[in-house]
Amino acid sequence: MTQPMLQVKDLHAFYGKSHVLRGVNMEIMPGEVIALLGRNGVGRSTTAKAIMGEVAPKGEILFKGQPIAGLESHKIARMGLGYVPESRDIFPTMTVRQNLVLGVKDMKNPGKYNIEQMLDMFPNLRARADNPAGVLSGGEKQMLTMCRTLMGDPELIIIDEPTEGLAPMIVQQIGDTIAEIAKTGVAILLVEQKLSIALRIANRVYVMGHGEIVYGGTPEDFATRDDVRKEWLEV
Amino acid sequence: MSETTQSMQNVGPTSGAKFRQRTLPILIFIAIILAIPMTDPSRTVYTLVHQMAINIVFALAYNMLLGKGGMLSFGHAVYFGLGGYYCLHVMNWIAEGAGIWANFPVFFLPVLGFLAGGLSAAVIGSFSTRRAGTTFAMISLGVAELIASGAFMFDSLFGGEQGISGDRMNGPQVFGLSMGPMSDIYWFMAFWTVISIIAMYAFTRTPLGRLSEATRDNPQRVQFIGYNPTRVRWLVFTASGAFAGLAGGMSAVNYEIFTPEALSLIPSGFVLIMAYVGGITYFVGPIMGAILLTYMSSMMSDFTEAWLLYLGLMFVIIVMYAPRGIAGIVFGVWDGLTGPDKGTYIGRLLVQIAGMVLMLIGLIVLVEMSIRWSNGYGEVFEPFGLHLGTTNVLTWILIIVPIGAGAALLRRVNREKEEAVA
Amino acid sequence: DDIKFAFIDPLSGPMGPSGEAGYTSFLLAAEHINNNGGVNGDNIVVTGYDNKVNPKESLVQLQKAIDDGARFILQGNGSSVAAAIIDAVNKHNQRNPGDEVVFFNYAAVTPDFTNDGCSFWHFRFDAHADMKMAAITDYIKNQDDIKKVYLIGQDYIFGQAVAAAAESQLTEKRPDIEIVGNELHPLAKVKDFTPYIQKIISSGADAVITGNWGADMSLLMKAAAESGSNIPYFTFYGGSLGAVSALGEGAIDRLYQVTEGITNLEASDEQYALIEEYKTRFPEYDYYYHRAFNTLNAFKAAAEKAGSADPIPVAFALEGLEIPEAYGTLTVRAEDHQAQQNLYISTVAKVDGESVKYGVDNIELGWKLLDGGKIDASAAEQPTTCKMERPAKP
Amino acid sequence: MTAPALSLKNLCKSFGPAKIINDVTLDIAKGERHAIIGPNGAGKSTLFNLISGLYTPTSGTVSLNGTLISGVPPFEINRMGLSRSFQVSNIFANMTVRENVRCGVLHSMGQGYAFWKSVTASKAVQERTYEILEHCALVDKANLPAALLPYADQRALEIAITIAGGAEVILLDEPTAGMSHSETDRAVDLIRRSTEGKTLVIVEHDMGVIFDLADRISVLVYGEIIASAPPSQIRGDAKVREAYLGDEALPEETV
Amino acid sequence: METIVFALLNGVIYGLLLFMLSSGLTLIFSMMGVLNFAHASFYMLGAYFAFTIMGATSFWIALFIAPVLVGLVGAVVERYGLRRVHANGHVAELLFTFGLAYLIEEIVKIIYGKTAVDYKIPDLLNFHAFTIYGASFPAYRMFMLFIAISMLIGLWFLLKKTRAGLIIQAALTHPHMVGHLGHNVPLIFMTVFGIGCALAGLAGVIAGNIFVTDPAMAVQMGPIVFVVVVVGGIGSLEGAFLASILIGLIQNFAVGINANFAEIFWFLGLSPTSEIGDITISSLAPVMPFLLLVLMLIFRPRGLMGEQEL
Ligand SMILES: Nc1ncnc2c1ncn2[C@@H]1O[C@H](COP(=O)(O)OP(=O)(O)OP(=O)(O)O)[C@@H](O)[C@H]1O
Ligand SMILES: Nc1ncnc2c1ncn2[C@@H]1O[C@H](COP(=O)(O)OP(=O)(O)OP(=O)(O)O)[C@@H](O)[C@H]1O
Ligand SMILES: CC(C)C[C@H](N)C(=O)O
Ligand SMILES: [Mg+2]
Ligand SMILES: [Mg+2]
Repeated sequence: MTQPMLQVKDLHAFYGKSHVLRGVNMEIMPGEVIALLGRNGVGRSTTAKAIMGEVAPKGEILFKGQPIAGLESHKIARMGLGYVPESRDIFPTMTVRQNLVLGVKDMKNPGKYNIEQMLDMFPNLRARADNPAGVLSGGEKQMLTMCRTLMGDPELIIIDEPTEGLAPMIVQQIGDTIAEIAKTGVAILLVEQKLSIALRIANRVYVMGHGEIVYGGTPEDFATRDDVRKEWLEV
Repeated sequence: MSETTQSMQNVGPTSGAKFRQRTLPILIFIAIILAIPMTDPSRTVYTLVHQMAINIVFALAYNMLLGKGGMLSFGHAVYFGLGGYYCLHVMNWIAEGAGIWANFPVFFLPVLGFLAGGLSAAVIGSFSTRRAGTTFAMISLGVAELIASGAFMFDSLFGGEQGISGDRMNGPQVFGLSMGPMSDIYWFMAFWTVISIIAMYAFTRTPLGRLSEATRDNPQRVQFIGYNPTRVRWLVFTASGAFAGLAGGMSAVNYEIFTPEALSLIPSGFVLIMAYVGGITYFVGPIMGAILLTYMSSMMSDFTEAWLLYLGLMFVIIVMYAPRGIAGIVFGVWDGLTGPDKGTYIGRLLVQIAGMVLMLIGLIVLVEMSIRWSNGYGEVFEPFGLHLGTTNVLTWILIIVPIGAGAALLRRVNREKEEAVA
Repeated sequence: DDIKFAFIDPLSGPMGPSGEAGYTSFLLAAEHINNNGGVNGDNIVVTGYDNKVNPKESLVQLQKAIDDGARFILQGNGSSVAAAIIDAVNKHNQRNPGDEVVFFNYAAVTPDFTNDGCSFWHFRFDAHADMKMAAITDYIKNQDDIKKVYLIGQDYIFGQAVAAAAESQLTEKRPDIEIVGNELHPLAKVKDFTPYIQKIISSGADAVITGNWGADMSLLMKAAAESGSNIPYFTFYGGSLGAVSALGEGAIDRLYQVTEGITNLEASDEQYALIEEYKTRFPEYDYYYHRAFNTLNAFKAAAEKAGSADPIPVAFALEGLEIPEAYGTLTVRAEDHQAQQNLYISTVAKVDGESVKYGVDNIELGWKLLDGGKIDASAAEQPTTCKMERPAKP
Repeated sequence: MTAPALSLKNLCKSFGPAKIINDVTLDIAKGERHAIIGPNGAGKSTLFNLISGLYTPTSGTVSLNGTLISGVPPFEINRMGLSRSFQVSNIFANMTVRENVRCGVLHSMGQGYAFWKSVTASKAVQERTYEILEHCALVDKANLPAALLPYADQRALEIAITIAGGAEVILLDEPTAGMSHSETDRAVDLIRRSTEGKTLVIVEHDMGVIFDLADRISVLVYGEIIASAPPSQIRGDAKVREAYLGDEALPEETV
Repeated sequence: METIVFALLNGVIYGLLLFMLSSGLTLIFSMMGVLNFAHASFYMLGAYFAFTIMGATSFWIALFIAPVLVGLVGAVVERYGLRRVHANGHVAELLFTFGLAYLIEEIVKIIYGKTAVDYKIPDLLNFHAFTIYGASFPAYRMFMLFIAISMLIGLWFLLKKTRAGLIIQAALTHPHMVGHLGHNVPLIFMTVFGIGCALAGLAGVIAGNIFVTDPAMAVQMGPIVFVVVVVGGIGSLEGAFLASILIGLIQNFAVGINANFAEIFWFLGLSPTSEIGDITISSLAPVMPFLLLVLMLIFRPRGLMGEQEL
């Protein structure tokens, strides 16, 4: 049996006094696309942040078998974990190109992507390649963040709400892109609200409620589980 | 209508809270002011209290700018100085009996300081407040250096190295005060301090005062509620300069001299430290800062040569660990003591205090020993009859052990706190 | 009871060494008096107050000193400060009858303080600028190869007074001399005098007259040494710490000063012992402030004459007082409270153990009296315009 | 005929060589609820910045109720009765919710830059503040510092500040972005109530909101308006579909 | 003519010294956004360290060791001080360094005394390089020129050739994000701050002996360094260079000119005995840099060569 890419065991996390994650368990195999669903505020973003070391985690997190809980973010990133945060966090004063350059961890061994490929993938970005990223529109920023993370050649990418605030057309395009990336063998943990994309591209679905994973299964199975949907996803 | 008012009041702070937060401190303050002369204070006490009064007004004026307006100035002494200089010139005109000035009572000079400070701030502010943030800070620094070094060129205005001096015992008397003896000056100081505190407090409650906070937080948005942020900054700057000038006028009457150094970076830096150490997010913060620092600067300098070092250390520690200043600490402790979890809080507080005291002891021994050693002439630090020289093992034990123990204690409390939260 | 003296002068910053040198001199002088039975049996205590050469700060310190019980103020570094102290002391004494203080000025030499600006509460134990300038110009008068003189000084009343005195006295005594430069620079702020020295060189001056003191003197000399020129400098304060060592051997016969005494004058063994004691106690400084000793000795004499160490009796007793000192006799002129004493013009020479016994700045160079460099007190005396107001005699 | 509330004529805006807004001409009648939709980067926010005075147009004009306002500083435009919200919350973070709203109220209540009277002295200001708070369901959070509000409430506060001054023309930039479904519904309701009888211009990507609220929709693509019509027409417009909605579109698809 | 040559020489040398000082600050400011108020204090530390090391060994050893030590002090300050206040924004950082400047000055006073120490030019360089118009020119000043120019070249390479600059700039606003991209932000910050301080330290080693090494040297230099950085333009090394030279020249030319206002503005009928007419150009020298600063901030806030406004 192959080793899981990422294993999360009994993960807890806190914001001040509030106990947000209450024992999250999940597993991602190499090359898998996992959708993490749930209502607003159940702790999906927090899960991502805890894995990436931005929120102090309590519990066990193994990446390729090695414990990463509590490590500094840059060490986690260097092990091959990419992260596209909800807030996008492009570097506004730098040009699109410079943003992309910063995605590369080590100039001596660049990853399998280069800037030109990225710009080919998104013509919008090419048109703005030498503009400061701060003036990009919301959708352009989202594309840029994903490309920037890819430049670091990660083995697993955690993408938090990539389609928020995007025009319907772009939403589809982003969905396709993610599927495309997944085909190159990169595992993806997709935190989403829009079921349609999530179900279209995911191999497996987790549903989160009150800081715990309340369901895990294939999209096909999930499609049959109206109970889960009613209880944990709909208002 | 009455219903709305009713609910409106529910929304605002309760009248009890209002009384505690606003009226009570002022009443206590006035009571203290009235009580001081009854203790038949010595010259030293008067000297100290007068300096405090000046600094309180100056620090509050400064905080109108930094705390409420978000403008960090490295040159606010300029307005203090210009106000003071103007008052001194008028003081001399009064002495000469020149024209209309002959009948101007010295007691009211701070009004003129207010006008001069405000006017100069209005002029300089007209370009410096066009920008906020770091640019403003840099302009303030440049302007201060420019004016302070330029002042040496105009001897008739600034008096050169020697400054301008005057004599306050001229002109008509008011309230039966000859303005000669210290005790007369006390009432002068008390009067202007109280007036200024009330006026500056009232200012925070005016529309402009509120807009100043809004502009500090978000100048862009202010534009979209119909105000010009530059105009707001300029008005606040002018008001702040005016009160600084008033403080300058108080100083002019107290010392009867002003030199160009009064305009320079050093007093500007000192007022910044006073306000910040006191706590810029509270109205009373700068008052606390002014009292504490004035006390330190005149009293601690008698005990130790290194008082500036202690001052610097205190400032840095406050910037690092208590950005809300002394007032923040005081109110924090108050909240803790009146909060729900009193027991643990007090316990932790005591450990914290013990830790800090220990570290302080080690530090003091280190600093004082070093000073004695570097001063030469065979001086040695001798607290409580101990003989602490550089070669004495006891010295080093007294330095290392308390610092280590204190640090360990503090670290433990911090860890406990974190765990309690988790 | 202790008799409290407050020493208010710079004890830090660029002028710190000047203040420290004065402070240590007063400490030693007080110690000597106390060891010899004190003043009417009481001890003198001198406490230092750092004023950073700032008049406003001086008044704060003065206030503090008075609060601490000091009734005698010692100050000298900076006429700007002295002026403020005289003014403040006058006001204090007027407002607090029965609580008077007296100011002993040991170095601030702007002539005005004992002329139009004179005060009953102020006594000066150093020769003032007109007196010292008279000594310098009398010497220059006879140096025929000096045709062009450059004046450089600090921009405040003292520096201005020096420049004015030089100008008027030179035109009177040597109308043929051209003043090729009259420069005033900020007090205690210049760090590199190179541009000023280059200006002096390009002016073609044959001599420079300066009243600079403290760091302004030693840095001026440092730049002068670097420039490689050998224009002579006629100074009030060539004895400032570090000035001689900055010039090194270049100072020989090139740096001149006017003082009320130098260590290499013929003197009693007691005086030699004092000079050596000072040096061992305070190795960083040299015995320079002879007038500090004169000041306290005069005080002691006056207090004993009056039979009291209270300010007013002491002040009256000082008027007209005459005491012997190591290099002559010192008289406190009653009219204006200006001490009259011998003045000496000296230049730098190698220490030879005989006529040049003591070096300065811990190097082998010391001050040597010029031939005919002694000016008797009577010759040094200048008229005064003082109209003194005196309180009622007790 | 009265002048339209807002009238854009041949409006253009370039940043350097990039032409972001290209010859936009649009009239919005008084009382109309007008939505602007378009792909990301089309220039919707830029258009708002041009109207509200944050940017000056490269060429072309903007008029408010018939008065020319291009080139007028934002605070003047605001005083003339136009108010806007921001795509990212733009509130006074260190002040309480009540203070936030009160600041928004002040100018319209004639308080100006006064420093001689207390803010609390004016009953009218107090009442108006309270009304707005109540209107936006923020009364029970009135004394919280704005920075501590939950996201949805911050957005509500953003709207509260925008409407506080009583402006007749209101511009909202993605007011419901990032909100959950139920929050969105509440926000829509709030917007509808607050803009009763006023002119509203709104930018949104949530088609549910748009079709719910708008009387008329303009579609902005690459700085040009390709269609401007009532919702029913837009829905069927092939060009719009191609450029913006895509084939999935409409109506709700979020969870 | 002499005046011009002298002013030119002195101006360039003084300007280069200013540049040495301000290059470190520019580096720190542009990369970390920290307006290091204590920068001149590190300059002072450089001079004092060199004084001590020179006393124990030689100037040449001090020339290398002292800047390294200052750099280490800087790194420690960053690690245990600045890093803590970083989260509270730029004003907090500015205040921290402001307090630090106080602290360093007081510590120096305790250790080295309140008055100047005798930090001397090394004997090897204590000779006259050449003589013009009767004034000799010390070799040490030539040496200073040489060090400053080599530093300029070194720095230029460092900045243009590294990606570190970008990473740091990005980390300013989004430290977490940069961490997620795999860059060790804290380490880079510490290094940059250390290098910036070391540069100031080097300037101190070089300049402490031709000027004065005393506890006031930081306060005196501090404001001028700010002027250079702001006038040059934030983050622009070239700008800092230009501004340094400009200020050096302006100040030295001013000192060299004897004319007073009455002579210059005679057409306005200014009398040389009036207060304004009496002001000489040379007395304007200390005011010039600040005048330049204020005018620059008002009329061209991005400075001579800066890309963005302050
Ligand atoms: N910095 C913070 N401080 C305090 N509480 C926080 C913080 N960030 C998030 N929370 C709270 O933690 C809970 C989980 O937040 P999280 O961001 O993980 O939710 P989410 O499932 O990603 O939802 P969303 O759809 O809003 O992104 C929420 O209740 C949120 O209010
Ligand atoms: N100040 C500026 N300088 C240069 N280009 C800019 C500037 N502001 C915006 N742009 C560019 O203008 C275009 C339109 O931006 P705008 O923010 O108006 O888009 P939008 O329609 O609001 O998109 P979204 O729906 O994603 O918010 C973008 O491509 C952006 O990069
Ligand atoms: C200490 C002295 C050199 C002071 C100087 N003579 C002055 O009058 O200012
Ligand atoms: Mg989330
Ligand atoms: Mg937008």
